[in-house]
Amino acid sequence: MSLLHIDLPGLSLKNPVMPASGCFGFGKEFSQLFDLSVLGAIMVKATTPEPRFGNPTPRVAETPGGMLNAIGLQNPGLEKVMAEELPRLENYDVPIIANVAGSTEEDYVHVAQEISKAPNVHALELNISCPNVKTGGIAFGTDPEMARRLTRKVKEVSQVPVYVKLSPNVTNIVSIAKAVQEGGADGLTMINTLLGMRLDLQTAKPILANVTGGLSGAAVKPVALRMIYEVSQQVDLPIIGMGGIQSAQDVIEFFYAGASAVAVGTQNFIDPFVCPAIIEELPELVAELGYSHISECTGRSWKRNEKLAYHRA
Amino acid sequence: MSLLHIDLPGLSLKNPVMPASGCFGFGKEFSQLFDLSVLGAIMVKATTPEPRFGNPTPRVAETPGGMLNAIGLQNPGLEKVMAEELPRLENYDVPIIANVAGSTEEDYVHVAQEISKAPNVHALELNISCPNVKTGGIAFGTDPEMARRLTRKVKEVSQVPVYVKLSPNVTNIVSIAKAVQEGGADGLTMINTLLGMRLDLQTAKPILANVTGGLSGAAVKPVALRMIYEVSQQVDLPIIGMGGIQSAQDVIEFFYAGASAVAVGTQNFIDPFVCPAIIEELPELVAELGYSHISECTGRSWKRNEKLAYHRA
Amino acid sequence: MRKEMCTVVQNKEIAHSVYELTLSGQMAGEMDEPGQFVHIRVSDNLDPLLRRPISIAAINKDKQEYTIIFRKQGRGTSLLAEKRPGEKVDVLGPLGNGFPTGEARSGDTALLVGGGIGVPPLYELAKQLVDRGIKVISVLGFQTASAVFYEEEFSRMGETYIATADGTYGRKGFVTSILDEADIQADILYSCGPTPMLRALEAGMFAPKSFLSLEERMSCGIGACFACVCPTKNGHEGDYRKVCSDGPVFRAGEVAI
Amino acid sequence: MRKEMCTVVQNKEIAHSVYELTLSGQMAGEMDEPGQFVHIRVSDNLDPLLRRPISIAAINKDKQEYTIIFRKQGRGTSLLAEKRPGEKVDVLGPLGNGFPTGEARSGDTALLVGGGIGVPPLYELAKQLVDRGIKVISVLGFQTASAVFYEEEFSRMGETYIATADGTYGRKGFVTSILDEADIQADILYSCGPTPMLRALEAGMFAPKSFLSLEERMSCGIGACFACVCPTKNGHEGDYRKVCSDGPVFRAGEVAI
Ligand SMILES: Cc1cc2nc3c(=O)[nH]c(=O)nc-3n(C[C@H](O)[C@H](O)[C@H](O)COP(=O)(O)OP(=O)(O)OC[C@H]3O[C@@H](n4cnc5c(N)ncnc54)[C@H](O)[C@@H]3O)c2cc1C
Ligand SMILES: Cc1cc2nc3c(=O)[nH]c(=O)nc-3n(C[C@H](O)[C@H](O)[C@H](O)COP(=O)(O)OP(=O)(O)OC[C@H]3O[C@@H](n4cnc5c(N)ncnc54)[C@H](O)[C@@H]3O)c2cc1C
Ligand SMILES: Cc1cc2nc3c(=O)[nH]c(=O)nc-3n(C[C@H](O)[C@H](O)[C@H](O)COP(=O)(O)O)c2cc1C
Ligand SMILES: Cc1cc2nc3c(=O)[nH]c(=O)nc-3n(C[C@H](O)[C@H](O)[C@H](O)COP(=O)(O)O)c2cc1C
Ligand code: FES
Ligand code: FES
Repeated sequence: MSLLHIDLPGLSLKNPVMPASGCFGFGKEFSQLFDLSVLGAIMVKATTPEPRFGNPTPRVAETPGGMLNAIGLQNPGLEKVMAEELPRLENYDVPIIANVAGSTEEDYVHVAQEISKAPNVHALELNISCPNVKTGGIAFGTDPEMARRLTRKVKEVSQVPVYVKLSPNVTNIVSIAKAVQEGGADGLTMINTLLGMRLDLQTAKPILANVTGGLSGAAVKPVALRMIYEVSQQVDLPIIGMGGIQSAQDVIEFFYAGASAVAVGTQNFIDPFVCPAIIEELPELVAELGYSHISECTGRSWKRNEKLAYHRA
Repeated sequence: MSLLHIDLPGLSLKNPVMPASGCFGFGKEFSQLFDLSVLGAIMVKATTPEPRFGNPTPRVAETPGGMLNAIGLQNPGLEKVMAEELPRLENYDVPIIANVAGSTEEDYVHVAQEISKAPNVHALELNISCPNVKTGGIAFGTDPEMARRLTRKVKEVSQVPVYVKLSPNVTNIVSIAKAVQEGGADGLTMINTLLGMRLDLQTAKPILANVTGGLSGAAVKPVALRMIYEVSQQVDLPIIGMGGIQSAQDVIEFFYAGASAVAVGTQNFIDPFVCPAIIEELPELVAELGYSHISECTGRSWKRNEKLAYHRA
Repeated sequence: MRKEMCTVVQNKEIAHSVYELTLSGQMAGEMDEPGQFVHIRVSDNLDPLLRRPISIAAINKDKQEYTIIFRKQGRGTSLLAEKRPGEKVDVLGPLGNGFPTGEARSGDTALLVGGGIGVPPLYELAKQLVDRGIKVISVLGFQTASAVFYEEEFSRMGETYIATADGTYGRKGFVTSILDEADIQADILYSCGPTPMLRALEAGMFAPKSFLSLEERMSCGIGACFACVCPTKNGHEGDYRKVCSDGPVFRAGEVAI
Repeated sequence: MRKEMCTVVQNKEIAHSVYELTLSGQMAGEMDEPGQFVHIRVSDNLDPLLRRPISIAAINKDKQEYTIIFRKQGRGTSLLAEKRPGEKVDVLGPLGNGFPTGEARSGDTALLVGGGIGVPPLYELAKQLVDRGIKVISVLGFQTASAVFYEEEFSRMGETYIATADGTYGRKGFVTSILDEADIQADILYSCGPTPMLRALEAGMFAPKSFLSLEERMSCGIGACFACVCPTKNGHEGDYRKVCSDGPVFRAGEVAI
């Protein structure tokens, strides 16, 4: 078997690299550039019960080494996602991770229940960390009690494993991670964006119409790594890591910190071929570093060496 | 009077630009490069009651658009700072803001009481946000109750106004800011560093001996701006803003967000002349943007326009 | 659409802070409609991070070359201004839907209205229209005399009027000042420029059919990120178009501007 | 110490991935001691952010030039390797305290031990020692034959021994293999190279006086940030030296390595 193959709850991944939610739409545009079947999985755009227009524009702003977005969960709504977007993705040999969002607990539960029935949806990603919507989103991701409760409710109805996407905008990410573990989560995805802002020199006003937005891209990488490092040692759930990944080297760094798979977000906008490029480079890099399988890298920064010695070729 | 002159509690600043604590030592090295009297003020390195060696090396690591540090508050201790470092700075016409740190409440109170007696110390900066020490530091900065209490105790003994330095590693920075306001703070400085991490590709281990470190530099700018924007609208204290400032344009952006003065940290390492350079460029930029005094920029992103119209030339 | 390392053929300042950059690459062969754009990675490092969208100003399929014209503004366009012949530039393109030339018939009069850095895509449009036997009238607005470019090029295609905001060249005022006075009769209007200008033209007073090219901040440029949407005016709540992939050119009245 | 835009005079690969870069600038006039370093900003953007410390390998005060030799490794040194003659480079320097040549007297024998990329500063040291009538013996270690550089240059100054870790050139093994065998008698030892090598030399078995050049991750490079400290061995708890401003050269035994 390939040295990149990874098994996670609900997901048999030919490689551990996937585009992050919101940075790949529903794959349609990127399918014109490369065969989506090369991807480990696809995390599709957040889906809410009803269609959403999202926030007014400008919705993006550049920052040093990163970008802010305040899309506001724009999506065509559950019905259309089920009827059009997901079926189109059935043309590819790639598991879909459906990003579930909403304003209320009921919204999440409803979307989770329905979307988990789609044949190519192999897992859900509960987005309790979107910083760009007035209700729901990040509110669920900053309060352990709400996070636990929501996870439990969604688990009750979902046909597929549930990953919960954590927000970095918290004092203690481990407590949120533990709460969702107690709620029955099958895995974690982290991190969503950091809340940030830019101002226009001429107008003195925020560049984003929504005032604040979510910071992503290379700039956030050290924060993502630190949080994955902390959480992976305290919680017994696999982590799909993300936040600033640009290269195969970055992927290994996330594995060392504690990730079992990774997602690439912002970099898709800069290099639309970044995912296939990383997937192509990884086997050689893994071998060069002396590992016989990429899973040996997971948590290597904190796992005891005896255990690691066993994994080494 | 100069269009850069700013009055803040305890501080009459000829301009609102100063080096940030820990990024300028006690000024000795930089005094070989330029006349320190051009600076608005100097925030000197954290001082603790006893000398501290700090953390093992490596203590710094580079990140995309930023850096991590885990110095661990190394400093020569209160006695030597009072006897040698501060007197040397009396040779310059520049107010000193003394950064006060410690492991316990008593430490902070002791340092504050003594150091505030130094003739050139015009204000204190209570460092309740250092992420790189095992005890004290950030613990005080993430709990509103502890922050309020510590601020009050320090206020009771300090001879000069007290600014409290906030940590960005919190879910709700406004609640901490309000707490220190209740504790009697005269001003805020923000932000300290974001907790982050880097791993070494070859060894799989953290690059920093301390494992995690504080992220600073351009990468954090949008987070700093967002927090200053939030806090300045909710709290009635002047803010000295910092986090990723590299240019005169950045300074204006911080003012728009809500800052009344700024500090430059990491950029001093990249361009040791950055502070004098910004101070030289600011007057022209302020005028070009149509302001007759830099203070008109403070909070301009959120202040009502009628009020602003009054300030405009 | 492809991602290609295009080679700089020429880069020169043609007006104050306005650069004309010619690139060669196979994507020139795929550039069908005037008004499409390319999405350029101006540096191979983090600074700046995002690509920059720039309209295609001229296409030379025989030579596999195309030209863009841009104003040096922030970091991205400043770096672009420094590119020298022989250098490679990472370009994603051609992107979006341009001006529908097929909407004009041979013998028709087309009115082209451009403002500032909105002028460039109208140049390739003018060429293609003239090739197809359509009469072209161009009305171009600039800030000031030193910012004027391509007057001669447009003049070769047909009647051309210039306005400058400060009156240092041509008619003082905006393109609308010229339009209001000149009493131009056109069958179709194509426009690109600042939003206030487009709004003034949107009402359709100058031609029965109007097509407007919009600008919006982008990240992906290909329709995947929802950064660049604008709501439609069809009355369906929540309906939208993406400027990058549905536009940047829209029929007047299709989207709210 | 000054910050100066120095001009690239020459940049060439002198061994596999090892570059010899000559810069011109007034700071050459301030370079007093061999073993000092310069702190280089390799790009004018964010990527990479920090300066890179590189030792001064040769100084030519007459021409106001100096040379550095570095191994292309990560992003910073890769960008440095691409600098072409005429380009400007932002340099802060000279920094730190180098090898005390005054500790050797005319007629003495100095043993210079360098490992890999620690070899460069020893070259200027050798020149200055020879100028002052001191006999120089150089023992240089490299990974492999293709990594060897400056053998001829050192040979011109005196006896020179080369070791390679894989035995593809010179003596197989480390510099210590040569030292153990060759029975060299020296009055003073100067060394720069990897920490294990310095540790092996620290004990002082090869000369009564030893000076070692250290490396540590830096940010400011001038003594202000406390990034690069190392504890002293004088028994005073908490006592330290800064590699950038107290070092990078220390008397053996002064600091813990
Ligand atoms: C479809 C389209 C076609 C365009 N065609 C041209 C053209 O032919 N010639 C030309 O000079 N300009 C054109 N622009 C505008 C051009 O994209 C911006 O001037 C450029 O992105 C500014 O980048 P900067 O780094 O110089 O400025 P900065 O202000 O430093 O850019 C910061 C960020 O804001 C974005 N941004 C800034 N201004 C604009 C803008 N007006 N529109 C969209 N994003 C912006 C940048 O892309 C970047 O992400 C076009 C824009 C769009 C959307
Ligand atoms: C006083 C001193 C003198 C030096 N002299 C030379 C010399 O003459 N020739 C030479 O080839 N190298 C020398 N080095 C090492 C050189 O600084 C590093 O090789 C270089 O910084 C690596 O940068 P990079 O971007 O290529 O690598 P990266 O690994 O991408 O660098 C990442 C970060 O780590 C730091 N770093 C990585 N390796 C080292 C290291 N060994 N020492 C200190 N910081 C490091 C970088 O400065 C940067 O901040 C010296 C180091 C010091 C401290
Ligand atoms: C434009 C944009 C839209 C996003 N939309 C979503 C979303 O709908 N749901 C979600 O969970 N995360 C969303 N994210 C967050 C990303 O999935 C990812 O967690 C984050 O961007 C960090 O990764 P990166 O630095 O690689 O981009 C979005 C990010 C961006 C930049
Ligand atoms: C090397 C280093 C040391 C620092 N030491 C201190 C310190 O002693 N006390 C303190 O309050 N902040 C300290 N800081 C934080 C800075 O003062 C500043 O808040 C932070 O770096 C953000 O600003 P910047 O992005 O401009 O660097 C330190 C930062 C760095 C990079
Ligand atoms: S820029 Fe991404 S959808 Fe238009
Ligand atoms: S690198 Fe800053 S003190 Fe040495």
